[in-house]
Amino acid sequence: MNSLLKTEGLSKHFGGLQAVEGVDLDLNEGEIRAVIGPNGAGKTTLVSLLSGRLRPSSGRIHLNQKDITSFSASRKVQFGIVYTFQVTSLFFNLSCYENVAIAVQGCRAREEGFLPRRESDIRLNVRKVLEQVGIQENEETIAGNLAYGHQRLLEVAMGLASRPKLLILDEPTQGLAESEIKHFCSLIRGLSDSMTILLIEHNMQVVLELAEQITVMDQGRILAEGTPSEIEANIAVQESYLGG
Amino acid sequence: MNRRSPKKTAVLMAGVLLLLFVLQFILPAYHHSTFSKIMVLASYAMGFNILLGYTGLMSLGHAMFFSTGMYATGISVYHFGYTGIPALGIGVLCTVLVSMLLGLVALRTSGVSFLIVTLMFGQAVFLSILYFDQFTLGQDGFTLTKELEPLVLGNASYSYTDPTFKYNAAWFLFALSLVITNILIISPIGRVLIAIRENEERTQMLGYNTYLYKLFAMTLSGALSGLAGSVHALLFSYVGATFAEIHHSIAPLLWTLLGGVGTTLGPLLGTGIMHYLIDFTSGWTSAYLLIVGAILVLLVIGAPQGLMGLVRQKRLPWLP
Amino acid sequence: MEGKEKKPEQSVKNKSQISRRSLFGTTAAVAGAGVLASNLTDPIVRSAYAAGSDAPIRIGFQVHRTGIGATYGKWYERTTNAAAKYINEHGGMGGRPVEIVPEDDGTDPKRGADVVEKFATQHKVDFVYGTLFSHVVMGSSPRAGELKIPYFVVSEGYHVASGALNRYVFQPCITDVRSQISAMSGWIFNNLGKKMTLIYPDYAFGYNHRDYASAAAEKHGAKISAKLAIPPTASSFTRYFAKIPKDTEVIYHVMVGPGVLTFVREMGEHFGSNRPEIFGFIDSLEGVALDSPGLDFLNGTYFWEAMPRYADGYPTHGEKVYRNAVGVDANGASKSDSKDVSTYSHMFGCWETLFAIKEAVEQSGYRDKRDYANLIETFEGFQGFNEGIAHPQGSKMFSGKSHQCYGQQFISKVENSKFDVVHRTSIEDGYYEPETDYTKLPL
Amino acid sequence: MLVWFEDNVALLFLALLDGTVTAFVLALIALGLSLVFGVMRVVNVAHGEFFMLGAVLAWACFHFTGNMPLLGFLLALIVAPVLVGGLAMLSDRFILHRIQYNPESTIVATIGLLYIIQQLVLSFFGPEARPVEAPIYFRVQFPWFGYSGYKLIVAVLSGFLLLVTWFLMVRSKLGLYMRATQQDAEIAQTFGVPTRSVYSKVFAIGAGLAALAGVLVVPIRQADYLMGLEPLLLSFIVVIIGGLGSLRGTLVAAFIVGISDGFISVFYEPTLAKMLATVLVAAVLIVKPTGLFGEEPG
Repeated sequence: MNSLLKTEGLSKHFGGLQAVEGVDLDLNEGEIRAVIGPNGAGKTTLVSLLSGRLRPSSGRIHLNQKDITSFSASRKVQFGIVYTFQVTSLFFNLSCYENVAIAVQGCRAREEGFLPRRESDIRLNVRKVLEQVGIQENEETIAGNLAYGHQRLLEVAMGLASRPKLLILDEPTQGLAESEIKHFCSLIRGLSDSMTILLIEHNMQVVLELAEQITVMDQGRILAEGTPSEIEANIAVQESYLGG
Repeated sequence: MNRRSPKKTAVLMAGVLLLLFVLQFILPAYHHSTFSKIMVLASYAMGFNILLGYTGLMSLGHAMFFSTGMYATGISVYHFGYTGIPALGIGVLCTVLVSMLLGLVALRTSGVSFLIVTLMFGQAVFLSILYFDQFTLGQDGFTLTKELEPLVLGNASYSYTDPTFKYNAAWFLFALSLVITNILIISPIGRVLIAIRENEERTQMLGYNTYLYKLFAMTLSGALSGLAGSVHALLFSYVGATFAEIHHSIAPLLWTLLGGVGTTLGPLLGTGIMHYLIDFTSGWTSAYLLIVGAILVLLVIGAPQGLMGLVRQKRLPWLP
Repeated sequence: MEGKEKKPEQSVKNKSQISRRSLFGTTAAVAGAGVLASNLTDPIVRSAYAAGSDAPIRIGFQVHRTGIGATYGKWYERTTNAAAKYINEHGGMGGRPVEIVPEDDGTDPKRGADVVEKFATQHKVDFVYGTLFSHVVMGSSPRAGELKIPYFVVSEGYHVASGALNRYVFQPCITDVRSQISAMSGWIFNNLGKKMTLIYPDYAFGYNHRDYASAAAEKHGAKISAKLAIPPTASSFTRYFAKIPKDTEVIYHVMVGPGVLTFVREMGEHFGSNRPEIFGFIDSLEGVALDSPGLDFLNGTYFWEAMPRYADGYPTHGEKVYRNAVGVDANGASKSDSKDVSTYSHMFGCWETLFAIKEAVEQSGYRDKRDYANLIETFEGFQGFNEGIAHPQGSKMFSGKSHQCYGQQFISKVENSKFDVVHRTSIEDGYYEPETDYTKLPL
Repeated sequence: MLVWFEDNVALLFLALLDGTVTAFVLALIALGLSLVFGVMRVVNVAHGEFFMLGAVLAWACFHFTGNMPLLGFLLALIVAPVLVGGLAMLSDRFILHRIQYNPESTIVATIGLLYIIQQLVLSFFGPEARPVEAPIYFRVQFPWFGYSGYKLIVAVLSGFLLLVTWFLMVRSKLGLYMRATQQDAEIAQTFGVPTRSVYSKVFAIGAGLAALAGVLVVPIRQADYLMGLEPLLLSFIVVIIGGLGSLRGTLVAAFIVGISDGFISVFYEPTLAKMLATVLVAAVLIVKPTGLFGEEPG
């Protein structure tokens, strides 16, 4: 398997606070990777660095062997790293259709080099993505009026519509009902053929069900890395996280 | 924007334009001339609305674009003897330059800083007009009555200040602005601008370089406002510093808010209502500052969406 | 009362007629006859000749009720109403009453143009009149020209005489800045000093002062040591005074706007007792009481007045009637409020302009809009106006070519916080050849 | 160089003197604006009108006391900030609070307030510029020129008021609340800070500071209803250069702007000085979009 994303000694500090410290991460194409760890472990900071919302204090990020450390967030999206927000961030005053259409349009512009001129091209893709996540009935609903679970799905739909190489999901199941989680897991599993997925998740059931590899973080550092079964067996991890 | 209806929109816009066109044969002299002015000023407000209504950027310095267009055109005619059309071109060119330059600096800031920065640069343009008085003739300004050659089209020649010509030129400018605005908002660029207005960070995280889009919006907005200023200079023959004052920057804000931010017809409605409101009330009170102030306060408290916004909310959800 | 009025007027007329003859020779004697004679006719008697319609003549009054010109606007309005009342009580204009239709222009050229429009097409007035601030005149006059409605301004700027405006704009009763300066410069250079520093507001009105004072200095062999333009936004002036060269013998200052008191006070603080001679334009102190705090410094300095504020400055019969009619006391303040000081050196222009309109209406036999051409040509034929109740500031000479008048000026010295007139110029002191000819423009 | 210095020593001294006085007054006016923004995230466009109201009230006090300058001045020092602060509290209560301090709405609302205040003053006070006598007046004669002693007093009093405000911020309970609210209004609220009333008080204090500046300045110039715009624009320049919300930045920037204004005005031209100040703003923004002492967002 080819390596998609590689970080070397990635660090970020805010003033005196070391949020992320010397992280070396290696993601392969097509894998589903979960990052776990207690609150304040630096997970969100790490993915913020990857997605360009924050600039690293030191260290490098490579995507397909290309150094993208200093790219802005929007450029990183153009190179295929797409982030979906931990705190749902949608265009709340616009319809679901518009929300996804904006993402589709951006994606098509990247792929074809110019903004699409025909709405019909966009409509086709929007409907496909909405169906994929299962909220096609809500096409005309204003995003702000959606149920919370559906908002999370819309968030994922916008991520998908960008056709990422690497999709970063920041606590996607937080606040979802049991049945919704199930639906979500099957959705994600279906995606792993076409993209790499980096998942930050607290719900261990989801992690164990989806992840092929798990990275455990604590106090800004990587504590352990391995398959779900390896991690489960790891006592250090149990102490700091699982055993609580 | 949510439930678009291109057909209804096209019919409505055509209807409004037709109505305005026909009105010139009906209106009595005073209102005929007032409507010409309102259409020019509404075009200015529409330029402003592209930035505020469709990109979510509130500028308090738009008079600088209006006056740049006005002065560039006016000076070309007054000092360099250009005729109307080339002078108009020079006006637009200058505004494009100015709005782009301002955008490059001001768009580095966001939120309220952007507001204050545009306000200050607007003031700087006003001061420059006073300072370079050998070209601008300072506070007094100048008139184009004698310098401006009539417009020759084929065999016919039109005086810019002839009422019929004035009305139709103003109508044409208004129609142009309306068409540009409507095309913009159904275009992919307009979709991105609206996305920026709604949630800029999210738009960035979908891979858009929002700075460039905002720069585009700023330039287009400035160009339209400047075009209105150029046309104003030609049709109304006067170029003066009053058009660069801060009050003239607040005016399109007021008109747009009243008519409906982010609606294509709002600026026209707001401009018209304000113009007539001040005109009527000036008969019995000179306290129109109070009227302006009270309307601003009441609008933000009671109806921030403005009149057309209310119509959209209550009756016509497809209204652009 | 009518009987008594005639005598003083007669004597003034003679004096002014002599001075006019000496300057203009036969032309004045011949062409001026009509104006002078008619001007002296008893208004009551004359009103009989214009029978016919007794619908009022409506005059749109563009007034600065708000904005920076509001102080002037207040007094312009009082003067205008007083003049209209007086005219109506004495037979109206050609037998028809005058109706003043005021509209606020906010001292803003934008609104000014709208107001002219409104007058012409909505109120359907006969004439538009009364504007003071030069940028409002500038902004409004194109509209007046396009609408072809006579527009009489009371603004003292040089813009009318410069030829920048159009055939419909007249400034018949207030001398323009250029003429004022030409009239007084000789006295200033001969009596106060030959090395002058100019301080003037940084806009067109100020540039007129700068340019014509410089020209006058050259003519009189005097020298301008420095020219200091002050922006209209300035609120502190100390920094400008530092630039006044040490060899300055006389400071020439003209300021308008709300900063003038500060200006004068800071000038006092800057120089202390060791000051050059100072000559200022009353514009700085229009509407301001001379005993305002901080103005003691002005004692011993000189001012131009177009019309003496204090009643003993120019005690003619016409001036008394005028002062009384407008409601101004002997100190130049409102009769009902002694703190409410008038803009005495400008507002007479409103009074006189209304009488000049009356003159033109009656001589041209004006009835309605269709007579505009006739009225304008009649007005352009005027040679001047004689001193009297209609023209209390003094006789005027009028140029039909430039649509501008020339009048006498006063120089007053501040003594005990009061103006004392020390010199009065003649009309010819301020005369210059008109540099434009509006009569050649189409009507 | 030395020759030039000797030739221009008078101008240099004047530039420094005038610049310093300007800087102190500017700091006092801008401080209110900055305080309000820092705590409430509200840009108060009517700030200049509060300054103007202070000046107008000073005139009223001067007249009420029968033209006794010192008594009127002392009365105005109490009356103006209290009345203007009260007005500010009312506008906070009935306008700003209702629109939930949304940044753009508050700007529009305060523009409305600006017009309303201007019109009321025009209607009840009139269009004239009205002079007020200085409470203490003397002339300081320097070797080259004379200068108003009262202006020096204004600088000292402004400095004193700046110190008082500083002390209030650091030592008082309200100051603590204000700083907490500035850091994070929601967290402050959960710790029991009554943010609602803190907002009202801050808005009143900001307005009161502007009004005090108006009282101090009015004997130097006069009171008129259009006098608010210029200090507003200068304050904006100051807070943008200094960094929105940073009090330290505001003070530093007031001195940069005030003194450079003094020098450029004296040696070149005041209009140029104002234009250059705007260019300076552009330069600062290009280098550091948040201003000299502004916090990085996020």
